[in-house]
Amino acid sequence: MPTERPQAPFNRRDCRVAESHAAGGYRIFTLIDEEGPEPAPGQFYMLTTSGAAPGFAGRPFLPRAISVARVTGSRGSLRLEFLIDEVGPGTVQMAKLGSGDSCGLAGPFGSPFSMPKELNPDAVGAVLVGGGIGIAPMAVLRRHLVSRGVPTRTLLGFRDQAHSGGVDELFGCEETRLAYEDGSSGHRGYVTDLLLQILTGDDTGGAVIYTCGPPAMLEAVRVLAAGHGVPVELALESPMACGFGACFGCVVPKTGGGYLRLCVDGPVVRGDEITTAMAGEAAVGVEKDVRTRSE
Amino acid sequence: MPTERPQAPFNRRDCRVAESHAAGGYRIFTLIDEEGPEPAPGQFYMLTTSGAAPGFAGRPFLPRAISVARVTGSRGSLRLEFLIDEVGPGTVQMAKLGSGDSCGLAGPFGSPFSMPKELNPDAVGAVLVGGGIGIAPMAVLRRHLVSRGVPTRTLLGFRDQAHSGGVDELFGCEETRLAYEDGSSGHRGYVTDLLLQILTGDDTGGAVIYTCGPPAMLEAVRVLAAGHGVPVELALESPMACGFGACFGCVVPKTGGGYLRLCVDGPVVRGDEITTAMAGEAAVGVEKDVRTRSE
Amino acid sequence: MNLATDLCGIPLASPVLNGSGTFDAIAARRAFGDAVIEEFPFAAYVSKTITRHPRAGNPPHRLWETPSGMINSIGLPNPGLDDFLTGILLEFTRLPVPLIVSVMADSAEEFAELVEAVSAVSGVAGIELNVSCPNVHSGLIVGEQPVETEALMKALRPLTDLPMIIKLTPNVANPHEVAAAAEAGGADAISLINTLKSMAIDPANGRAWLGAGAGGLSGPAVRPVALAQVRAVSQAVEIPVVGMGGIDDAESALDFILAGARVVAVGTENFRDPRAGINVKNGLEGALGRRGFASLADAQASTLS
Amino acid sequence: MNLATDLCGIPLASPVLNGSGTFDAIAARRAFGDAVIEEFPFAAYVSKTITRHPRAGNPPHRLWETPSGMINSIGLPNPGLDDFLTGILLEFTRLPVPLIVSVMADSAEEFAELVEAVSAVSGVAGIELNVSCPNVHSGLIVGEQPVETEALMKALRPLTDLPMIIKLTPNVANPHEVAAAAEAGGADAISLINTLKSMAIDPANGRAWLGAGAGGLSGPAVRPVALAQVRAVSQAVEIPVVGMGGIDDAESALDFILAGARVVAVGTENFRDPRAGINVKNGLEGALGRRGFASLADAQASTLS
Ligand SMILES: Cc1cc2nc3c(=O)[nH]c(=O)nc-3n(C[C@H](O)[C@H](O)[C@H](O)COP(=O)(O)OP(=O)(O)OC[C@H]3O[C@@H](n4cnc5c(N)ncnc54)[C@H](O)[C@@H]3O)c2cc1C
Ligand SMILES: Cc1cc2nc3c(=O)[nH]c(=O)nc-3n(C[C@H](O)[C@H](O)[C@H](O)COP(=O)(O)OP(=O)(O)OC[C@H]3O[C@@H](n4cnc5c(N)ncnc54)[C@H](O)[C@@H]3O)c2cc1C
Ligand SMILES: Cc1cc2nc3c(=O)[nH]c(=O)nc-3n(C[C@H](O)[C@H](O)[C@H](O)COP(=O)(O)O)c2cc1C
Ligand SMILES: Cc1cc2nc3c(=O)[nH]c(=O)nc-3n(C[C@H](O)[C@H](O)[C@H](O)COP(=O)(O)O)c2cc1C
Ligand code: FES
Ligand code: FES
Repeated sequence: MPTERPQAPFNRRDCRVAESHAAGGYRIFTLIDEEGPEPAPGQFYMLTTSGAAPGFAGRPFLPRAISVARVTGSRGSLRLEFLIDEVGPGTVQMAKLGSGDSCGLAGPFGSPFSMPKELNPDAVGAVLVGGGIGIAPMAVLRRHLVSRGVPTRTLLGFRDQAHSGGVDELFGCEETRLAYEDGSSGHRGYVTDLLLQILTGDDTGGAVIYTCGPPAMLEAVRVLAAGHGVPVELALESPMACGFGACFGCVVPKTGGGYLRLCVDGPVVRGDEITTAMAGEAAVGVEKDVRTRSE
Repeated sequence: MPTERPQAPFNRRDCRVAESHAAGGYRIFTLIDEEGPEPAPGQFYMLTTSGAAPGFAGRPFLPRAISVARVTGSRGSLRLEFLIDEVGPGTVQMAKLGSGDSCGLAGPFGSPFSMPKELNPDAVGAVLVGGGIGIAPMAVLRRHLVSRGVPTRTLLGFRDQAHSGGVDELFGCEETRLAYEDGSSGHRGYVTDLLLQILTGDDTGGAVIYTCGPPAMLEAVRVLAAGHGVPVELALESPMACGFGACFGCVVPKTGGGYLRLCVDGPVVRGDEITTAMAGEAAVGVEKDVRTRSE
Repeated sequence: MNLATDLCGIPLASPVLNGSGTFDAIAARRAFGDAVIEEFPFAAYVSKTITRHPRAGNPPHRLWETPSGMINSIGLPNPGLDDFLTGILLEFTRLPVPLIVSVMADSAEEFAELVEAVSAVSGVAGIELNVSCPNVHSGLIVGEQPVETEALMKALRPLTDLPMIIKLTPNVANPHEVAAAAEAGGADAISLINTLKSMAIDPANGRAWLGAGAGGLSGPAVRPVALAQVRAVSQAVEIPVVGMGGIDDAESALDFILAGARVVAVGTENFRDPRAGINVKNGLEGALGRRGFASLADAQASTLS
Repeated sequence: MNLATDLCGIPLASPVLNGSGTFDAIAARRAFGDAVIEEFPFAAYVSKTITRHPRAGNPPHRLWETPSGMINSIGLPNPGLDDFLTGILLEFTRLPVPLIVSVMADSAEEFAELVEAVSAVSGVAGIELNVSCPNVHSGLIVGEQPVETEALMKALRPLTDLPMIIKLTPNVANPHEVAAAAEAGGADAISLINTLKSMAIDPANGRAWLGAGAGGLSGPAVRPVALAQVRAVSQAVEIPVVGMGGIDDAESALDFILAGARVVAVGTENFRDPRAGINVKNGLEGALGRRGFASLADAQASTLS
């Protein structure tokens, strides 16, 4: 049961690109939203670029779900910063946008993170665990918690320098602990090593965990948290077509059977709402029958 | 039986856009072809832009046939100037290209114009009749004939200023006679009025007519020329998919039955090779059966 | 311009409906608030297909983006008839537009249960029969077989006074034969096209991407196929046709009307723009004018030469 | 990497063929000169379909561009069997790759004439039967009917020792049933897909754009449909499958092989790039590597889970 969620204007609106620049292996670009409400931490937008990407016949066709990484300004002239990892035609087209260009925006959508006390009445602090591009929602959440006086520790993990970026800009000088799998900086290894130290180290009675990142990392965090009886909220991903509950495409299996639509029931879910954070990979196991009915 | 036609390199090559600027209601843009031979007057290229045009889902998908309007430089660094009329997604994407961008190019393709003496042994001069965007091949041909000392008269017709452009640039100060249907400059009316004056006026025994423009104008020219027994070559248009004879899509009915593939048997045809220059419109009359075999 | 029309007796403020399963009015209200209700984007609301018993739907992945389209393999998740009747159906009946309930079953008996139950609820304006499904008795896909289709319609016709729209699958050689059979069986309208059987390969591991192995293609990529089927069907039947398949603007919507559809439905484009239905409706006046039609009725009456 | 393979006995330097009617080797030579022959873009050349008697083809318009694809309504223009035998066929036999001649007829008798005459010419490696056509006797589209298809194959099988590839239409509910019937009748290979029935409306006057009223859709837009049909067919037959439909690069070609095709054909993409066949072939090694295959044979052997 996530906290009150801001509602989106009923439209897809053209927003002006204020700025775009490379940030490590990623890119940060900023849209000016003159209409929408301030999004809550964990919410995302559906971004639409015009035209297809060179080399990708007729793609992107659908909008792309992107978490907001930082929000400044106020309603009427919100500055929305997005952290982009160029992995395919959608993000390639976004990365091409420069100051003055326009980009289609719908949202904010989805469920926000809960406040620590909503997850654990005795909560005294929060541990944020971000991985790769998944650090974006952690950045918004950290600012949100810190501004409300919640003691917050931030752990960020990356594969290597090429797959990291935006840390200094989005987390500033704040004390964050980094892990690089290739050891190029910070702890050599997984960010979950750092989490384990915390969980085993000090008293975790008053801790609450928030996390976003690649499925394998999320699953490790989910299992660690469960093992230590610490409440956790995860921001999940799945391929989305609409972002507002229309297509039923963005599902992950939910505890007790059935599925959650990540765009409306998520993307933020409690650890106990799901049985695995690696649902995407699930497809592989399943027995396939090529002649299914059409909808 | 058109003159020897230069052959195209066996490829679609990326060419650098040297320059692009508006010219009246049209646009002139210049590609540097570092590989192809110098095209003969009347030949065309297939141009491929990357990505779809905003507002046109998944289009352009096919390359677009474009006549060359002026050729400078020499093989290895040919400067090909194209005159573009923005009428749909393909030409919209071309018009977006700026200096330094790259554009896919295949060609030169198709049959060139014949020399006057090939059409009439007693030919002493040529009359060029261009309409709208169809002035492009007339510009190349005029330069070709003049440089070979062929007395050449040029008549150009346009609907209005919004549907004209490139005259000064492509035809220079050379004496050309203009007709605007809206009378905004030159003769008020059709360019064929000017042609009729010539055909009825002086002796036309030694004249040969070359023409390119909208179907209705071409048809009027074809009929006038036939009526006065003056040989005529027309550069026709039809929607094309490939430009090199692969798809059999670009046909116009030919005299005596059957069809000509405009990309290989044309685009330049003799007046007596076709029964009408308005084949495109033909489709409308024909009885349609929606359940045809697939190829 | 007055765009009002009707579909077998159901009055419509415009000829623009939604495709079943492409707009969840309740989820949309959660995301956008009451604005969705105040500016409801469609002239009638077609519910996502419901079945006799609850269905969880297919395992992920359920979506794949294709050139100018998408494949879906959703698997008809729905609460089942009983919960539908006591739950979301009541919310749907409060929408400001006529409600058409889409139903699917694996047997004539289950179809009958669904039709009778839904007909008993006041506020339901029509029923859409989704027949892209196998008959458990014959094993045949009903919508692929004129004989099965006519038999089903004949069995259901006596059970309701509501208009019955039959939604055809495009995965057949001759959709017009199935449409004619549906008409003979008592259908009040035909809607098409549903999605085209498709599949996708996971670029990472070369396996089938979709959890169910395959799915259905929709979006502008399929529009030329949909137009041809809408034309073939509308030439073969007297009853009105609901045309859909890749409609993404007023021009493409008008193409379907000129091909013989009385009204149109917007599906996949809703995902790209939640106001797609409104945009299509608002663009129709201009599109009609550009094609030289004085009114929607003129376009609906025009027969393609 | 060695990409050599074969198609029912026809040795191929790579698994990349052309789709019938999408590359005119003679016209290409006029446009590009001998370079086309020296770097011939396909491992085997499939001729445009020929018929017993000459055909002029359909009136214009014959082309319509669609989102990520195109509709063609060419109408099988060809010189007819007699002129074909004494004319372009001889030029085709001089190409540096095996020649597969595509034929279509409206009756088993005409098919027989075509098959026997073409088989008698040395330098022909195989025959492709284009069965997307009505049988003048039954009025049925042969390729839509398993029974008609099997009967035709049985009638033709004794007439030639050349491999016979049957080209299926995708405009059916169950292509795998037609494929199985063709195999039972003695077909050596199945090629699919042909184009999807489609139409387009003239934006200027609201009439049918294509001279013949309708045509067939091809290009990346249809790829998801082609992949599903190639998979369904290859699961239903033992004989090799030639997969095509929207292939525009090595990755999409490999998708077809993983779906069950032994070799692939490039069609519409040839129009966009005359070297499309070469590009697909050259990209295969990298694509195989990215998907973790040591060789083409491994990919051909892999069965999709
Ligand atoms: C709630 C949410 C928040 C997100 N936030 C961010 C963010 O802040 N920054 C960010 O960079 N990304 C974010 N993402 C991920 C982003 O939306 C996806 O990566 C998006 O698909 C990228 O699109 P693309 O076209 O660039 O890459 P795609 O081509 O979509 O490739 C991305 C992945 O999608 C799959 N894929 C490949 N081809 C297809 C296809 N044809 N159809 C469907 N799937 C395919 C593959 O697994 C591939 O690895 C978020 C996703 C969600 C759901
Ligand atoms: C030999 C030759 C030389 C040419 N030279 C020039 C030149 O020098 N400059 C120039 O500007 N143009 C030239 N053209 C014309 C140009 O190739 C076409 O206008 C081209 O189609 C424009 O593409 P577009 O996408 O901009 O417009 P399109 O969308 O292709 O619209 C152009 C026309 O095509 C038809 N059309 C509309 N939609 C479609 C569709 N989906 N599929 C098929 N047809 C459609 C309509 O009749 C429309 O008026 C030439 C054509 C040929 C054959
Ligand atoms: C995600 C998705 C879900 C769908 N669910 C249903 C459904 O439940 N019942 C149904 O009859 N059609 C369903 N359809 C088919 C659409 O209603 C429509 O017939 C088809 O998508 C073609 O239209 P379009 O191209 O505009 O989307 C669904 C389509 C999509 C894309
Ligand atoms: C312009 C055109 C002409 C075609 N002519 C034929 C033909 O003569 N015989 C045939 O069997 N298929 C013909 N086809 C179908 C192609 O061979 C191929 O099956 C189909 O286009 C799908 O492949 P693609 O999407 O790669 O083009 C033709 C296709 C096009 C686009
Ligand atoms: S993305 Fe469409 S329902 Fe979630
Ligand atoms: S454009 Fe393809 S044959 Fe002429």
